[in-house]
Amino acid sequence: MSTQQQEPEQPESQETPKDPEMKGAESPVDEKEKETGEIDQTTADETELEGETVLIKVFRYDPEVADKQEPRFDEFHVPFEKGMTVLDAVMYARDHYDSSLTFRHSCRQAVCGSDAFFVNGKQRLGCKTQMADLEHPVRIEPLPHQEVVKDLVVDMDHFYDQMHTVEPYLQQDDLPTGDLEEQRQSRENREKIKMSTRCIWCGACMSSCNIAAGDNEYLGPAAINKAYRFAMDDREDEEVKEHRLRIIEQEHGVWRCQTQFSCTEVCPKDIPLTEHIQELKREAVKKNLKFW
Amino acid sequence: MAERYSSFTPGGTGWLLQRITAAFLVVVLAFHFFQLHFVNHAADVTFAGTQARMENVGYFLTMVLFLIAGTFHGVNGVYNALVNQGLKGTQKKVVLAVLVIASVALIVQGIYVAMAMAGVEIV
Amino acid sequence: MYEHDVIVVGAGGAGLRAAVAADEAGADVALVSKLHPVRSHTGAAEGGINAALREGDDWELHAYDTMKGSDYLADAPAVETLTQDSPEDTITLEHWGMPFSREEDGRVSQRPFGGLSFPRTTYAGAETGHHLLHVMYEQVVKRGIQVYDEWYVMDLATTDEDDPNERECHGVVAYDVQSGNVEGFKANDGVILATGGPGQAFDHTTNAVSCTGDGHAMAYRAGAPLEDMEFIQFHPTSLPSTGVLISEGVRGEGGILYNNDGERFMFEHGYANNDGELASRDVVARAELTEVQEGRGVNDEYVHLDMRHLGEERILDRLENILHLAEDFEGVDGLIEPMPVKPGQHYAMGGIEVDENGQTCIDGLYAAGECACVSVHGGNRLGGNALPELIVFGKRAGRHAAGDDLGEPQIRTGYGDDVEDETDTELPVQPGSAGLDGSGGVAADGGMTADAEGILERQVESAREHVDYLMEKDTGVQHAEIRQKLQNAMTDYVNVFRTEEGVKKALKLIRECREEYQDVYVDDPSRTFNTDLQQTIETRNLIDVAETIALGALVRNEFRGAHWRQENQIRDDENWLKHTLISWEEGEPKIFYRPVILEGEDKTYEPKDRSY
Amino acid sequence: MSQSYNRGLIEDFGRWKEFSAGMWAWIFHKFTGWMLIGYLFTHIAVLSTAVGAASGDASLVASGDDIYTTTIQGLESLFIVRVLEVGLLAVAVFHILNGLRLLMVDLGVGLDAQDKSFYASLVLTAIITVASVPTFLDGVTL
Ligand SMILES: Cc1cc2nc3c(=O)[nH]c(=O)nc-3n(C[C@H](O)[C@H](O)[C@H](O)COP(=O)(O)OP(=O)(O)OC[C@H]3O[C@@H](n4cnc5c(N)ncnc54)[C@H](O)[C@@H]3O)c2cc1C
Ligand code: HEM
Ligand code: SF4
Ligand code: F3S
Ligand code: FES
Repeated sequence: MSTQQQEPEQPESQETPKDPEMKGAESPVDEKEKETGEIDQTTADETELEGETVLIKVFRYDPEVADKQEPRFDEFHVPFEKGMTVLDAVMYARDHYDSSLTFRHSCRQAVCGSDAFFVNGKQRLGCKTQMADLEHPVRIEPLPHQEVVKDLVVDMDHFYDQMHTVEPYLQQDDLPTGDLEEQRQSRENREKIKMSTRCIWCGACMSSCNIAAGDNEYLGPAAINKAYRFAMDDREDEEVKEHRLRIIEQEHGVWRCQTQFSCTEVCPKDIPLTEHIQELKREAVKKNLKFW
Repeated sequence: MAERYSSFTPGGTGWLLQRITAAFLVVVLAFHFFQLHFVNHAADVTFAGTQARMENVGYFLTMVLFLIAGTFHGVNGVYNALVNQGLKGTQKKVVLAVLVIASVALIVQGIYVAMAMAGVEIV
Repeated sequence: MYEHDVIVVGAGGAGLRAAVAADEAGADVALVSKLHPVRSHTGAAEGGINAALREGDDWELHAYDTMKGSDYLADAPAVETLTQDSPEDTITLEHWGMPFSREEDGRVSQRPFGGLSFPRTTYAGAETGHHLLHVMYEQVVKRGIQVYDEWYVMDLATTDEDDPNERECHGVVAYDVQSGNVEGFKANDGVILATGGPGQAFDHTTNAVSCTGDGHAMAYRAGAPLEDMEFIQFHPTSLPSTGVLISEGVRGEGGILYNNDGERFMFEHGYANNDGELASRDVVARAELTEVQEGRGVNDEYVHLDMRHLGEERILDRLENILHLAEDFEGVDGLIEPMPVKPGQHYAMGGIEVDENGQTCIDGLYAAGECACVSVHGGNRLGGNALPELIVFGKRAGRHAAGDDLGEPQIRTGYGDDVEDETDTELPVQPGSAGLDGSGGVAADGGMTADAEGILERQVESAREHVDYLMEKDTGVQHAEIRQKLQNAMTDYVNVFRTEEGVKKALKLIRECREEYQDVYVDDPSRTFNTDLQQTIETRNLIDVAETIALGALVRNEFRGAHWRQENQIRDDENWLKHTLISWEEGEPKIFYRPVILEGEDKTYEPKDRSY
Repeated sequence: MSQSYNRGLIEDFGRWKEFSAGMWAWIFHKFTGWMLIGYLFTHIAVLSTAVGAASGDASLVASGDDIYTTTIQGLESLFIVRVLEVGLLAVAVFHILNGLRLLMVDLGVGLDAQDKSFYASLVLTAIITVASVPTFLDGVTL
């Protein structure tokens, strides 16, 4: 919020969607393809931007409102400030130009995972992406491969379902006796699972994966990573690990992954997702070999 | 949610065999290409030459294995690709059946050809 | 209408813990939260959880540190409960799989923290809160506890007896953010508020956008008093554009603060001649603000925190995450330029008045977490004491609501014979909604004695009308404008620096906001995911909460903990060893005081100088 | 309730400009894999003429005029077949190199360099293909 106190005299520059091409297009994305050449021409230089306005093109859609039922892009000119993030920009547009602009956001510090958007063709966290690092104008869309609820808000239920499928909780019944006795875990083991525990459920990875897009039942990188987090945790017994491997080697589990790496590339928490998936594949094979 | 997934574990074995055949194929395919395009120029291939090579049991067996591995690897790859694209239900079964028949036919025909090349009497 | 035994409002650390505890005690629980649980702000906590686990440490030392840190405004029974239960509840987290950092022997690691006499802050890397939140949500998934996520709770359904102590709470009214439907949630055994902090009352905060003090406002309007609201902790180093926290570690390693003239002001302007940058949080925060107010701030807004002289190697080794934070959220490279920082609102010590069992003076209404005030933090919270509060008191509230017997509480709640009325302070304006529409108060049952269901129905009706009204009105003021004005008023006048004159100005501005709010409207015509509507309702809550903060800051004329008053810059134990309580009576705030309990189980905590 | 808004097939494939190395590798690998299995079937079909040769006149075989030899040499004398062969080589070499890359990925080796190794397979494929053009086009005229 604090970014937005200055420059109140900014003229009401909200653009009505005037791109005639956009209107009635089967898909705005398609139209965008034709445009990209022109869109991505100007590259921003931080010093150049100081004191200027930047142009953002934001995807708009609302199933309830007549003129938003046909998806379109709205343009907003937002005064640039040093340090401005994509989230700051859309918040500014919402608070000053169009209060119906809708998106999820909360922490503003990359821990709540609410604001994964499709920014200039890549899944990114709005709050963690500097405007100055992007090509301008900046195109902001909801996450691909998920149903759009409204504007930048997508339906996350499917993602949550997949996360829940892998039984995401420690399963250990033999707890040390005595209330204050903790389970021991070696530093190495904690180090091993460290990266996998960082996931903030933003859904960027799932959205970037072509396989997940094609197969709705594919567990997806985030859920598999969640399974990895427990399967590799020494605090669980061997049988539980086997049980976990059985879950992830289902038809729509790890084998679906074609090592496209895009999940790893977009993950804002730098979790080596592909590596974790591959390791689970090997673990599953090893487990099966034992029984031959 | 969990019940959405079948309890048997397909894929794991297939996945492993795909890698094993791949590893084998790298070697043999490279050898094969080299043999028939660089050592012996493809344009100069004659039945007599082929026959001479095939009569060597080692070469014969290698080629048959090459064929089986290649067929498995290729057909399994195609099948996986289709399944990954969301093939399921009866369609999936039909595709699997067709692919299996095609591969068996290919392998049988291939072995038959190889035997002919090796000069083994075929009834 | 939905019906459950226990309804937990809010799914941050406190809410999740309460839900799990109530579930374990056999109740049918539901979590209702405006955010999906894992989005809650507990995930932002970095430091750790204080628990006396090791040889050489014990809960009594922890209690002593906490009392001292609170500047003797915490209630000893609450502090002792916290420190006694924290070890077991922390180990429970470990048993649930929380990935704590480990020692060589495989036990959980602990580290030293400001104000602690023993290194007892149990941590999981630099993301303790994230892990705590996720491990607790995992338990909720495991137990199959019903979660209504993205449901915004608007109001409580309480009876309307004249005396709040006799009221009962029967449920909540919430609307589904995705569809805009308003529905009632009936709670057979209890409602637990765990809605987190009110950070958004300030313009600049380390809190999330969702920290709007909804629970505070709902409980307040239902008649439960808010306690010690003037005690707000400000963190001296947050990034100016986003409020993201730059940890104390930078100064600990030798980072230096400079003003716009390149002066090392902590020394050169004599704010802390001994400790300089390492003086306590409130001292540094006040110093920074003075610099800015006296025209020596950078861009009239912030100061610089410079760590370049530490050398690239040392920075990369010890402060690497700081480099990322500055780069990602401020676009600044800490290796080649100083980082801009300014004080940011960080934590609210006060909250809804509850006893050790988490219960308010209203029967069936509980509160836990940052929105509650059992009073373990008093005038100042020690780092690492909020997370144990979530798990200890979240658990207790959950168990008690589900019917477990936790014994008689020693802390009293509500207006009673042990309180002292506020008499001397003159208010500059009429606070509260008196004269204005007082929507969203207690469900008036028109003199009839209605059953729980009837009360809930009526409250749902009034909430629906309220939403329809906001949606249908199509001219007026937008909430963003009012919110900004409110936030500016609080940041300008009720910040780390408080003067009688300033706070009075703030109260006037808050009054103006209240009046403007009468004309508020929602521009977005859609019922689907209408964040405009949600924020409009939140803004109303912020006005109520901000007003209690300002009122508290006005009446408490002393300097204690995080609260500083120009007119009386000493800790005034003679007059002020008491909690400030503000309750809402017929649209007007009523202010009264309750003495602090310094007598613990077997010792009394004598106020001592707070020097380290 | 939320209404589904289908952004269509282009959602998957129309964004090719935005694809990353891993996705391209996936697509190329698929493409080359299918080419190879297609070729395998054709190859065996062509080689089947050997059966004819073996059961035919032994003197033809001796003089190199049997059906197998003539078919193959006939094909080999066509410029277009030679070009296709170069194409096949390119396809096979890429599939092999990228296949090796995938095997490495499966073993968890060098994951950080996965994009570089993809580019390397492309470059190597190009070099090998170009270098073998003389051998492949040797002795054929348009
Ligand atoms: C940057 C930062 C660092 C911190 N570091 C530490 C630390 O190291 N150690 C420590 O002990 N403490 C720390 N704290 C403090 C501590 O993290 C918080 O006090 C604590 O997490 C608050 O938890 P909570 O459960 O009360 O609220 P939150 O986690 O904020 O959860 C609030 C919940 O209520 C819901 N909610 C709110 N309003 C409504 C409504 N109207 N309807 C429905 N649902 C609603 C939200 O959706 C959310 O789920 C830190 C705080 C911050 C900001
Ligand atoms: C006769 C030769 C070959 C044929 C016909 C062939 C065919 C195929 C086919 C059709 C696929 C499936 C691609 C897809 O759609 O996903 C495939 C996959 C694969 N091929 Fe080959 N291939 C051959 C040789 C090789 C060789 C020599 C290697 C060398 C390592 C190799 C490595 C792989 C790998 C690793 C995959 C799996 C990719 C994945 O799905 O993850 N192949 N192959
Ligand atoms: S794995 Fe990474 S990208 Fe995927 S949900 Fe978790 S944090 Fe987001
Ligand atoms: S993008 Fe998809 S294919 Fe695998 S490596 Fe990641 S899950
Ligand atoms: S707002 Fe929380 S992750 Fe961006």
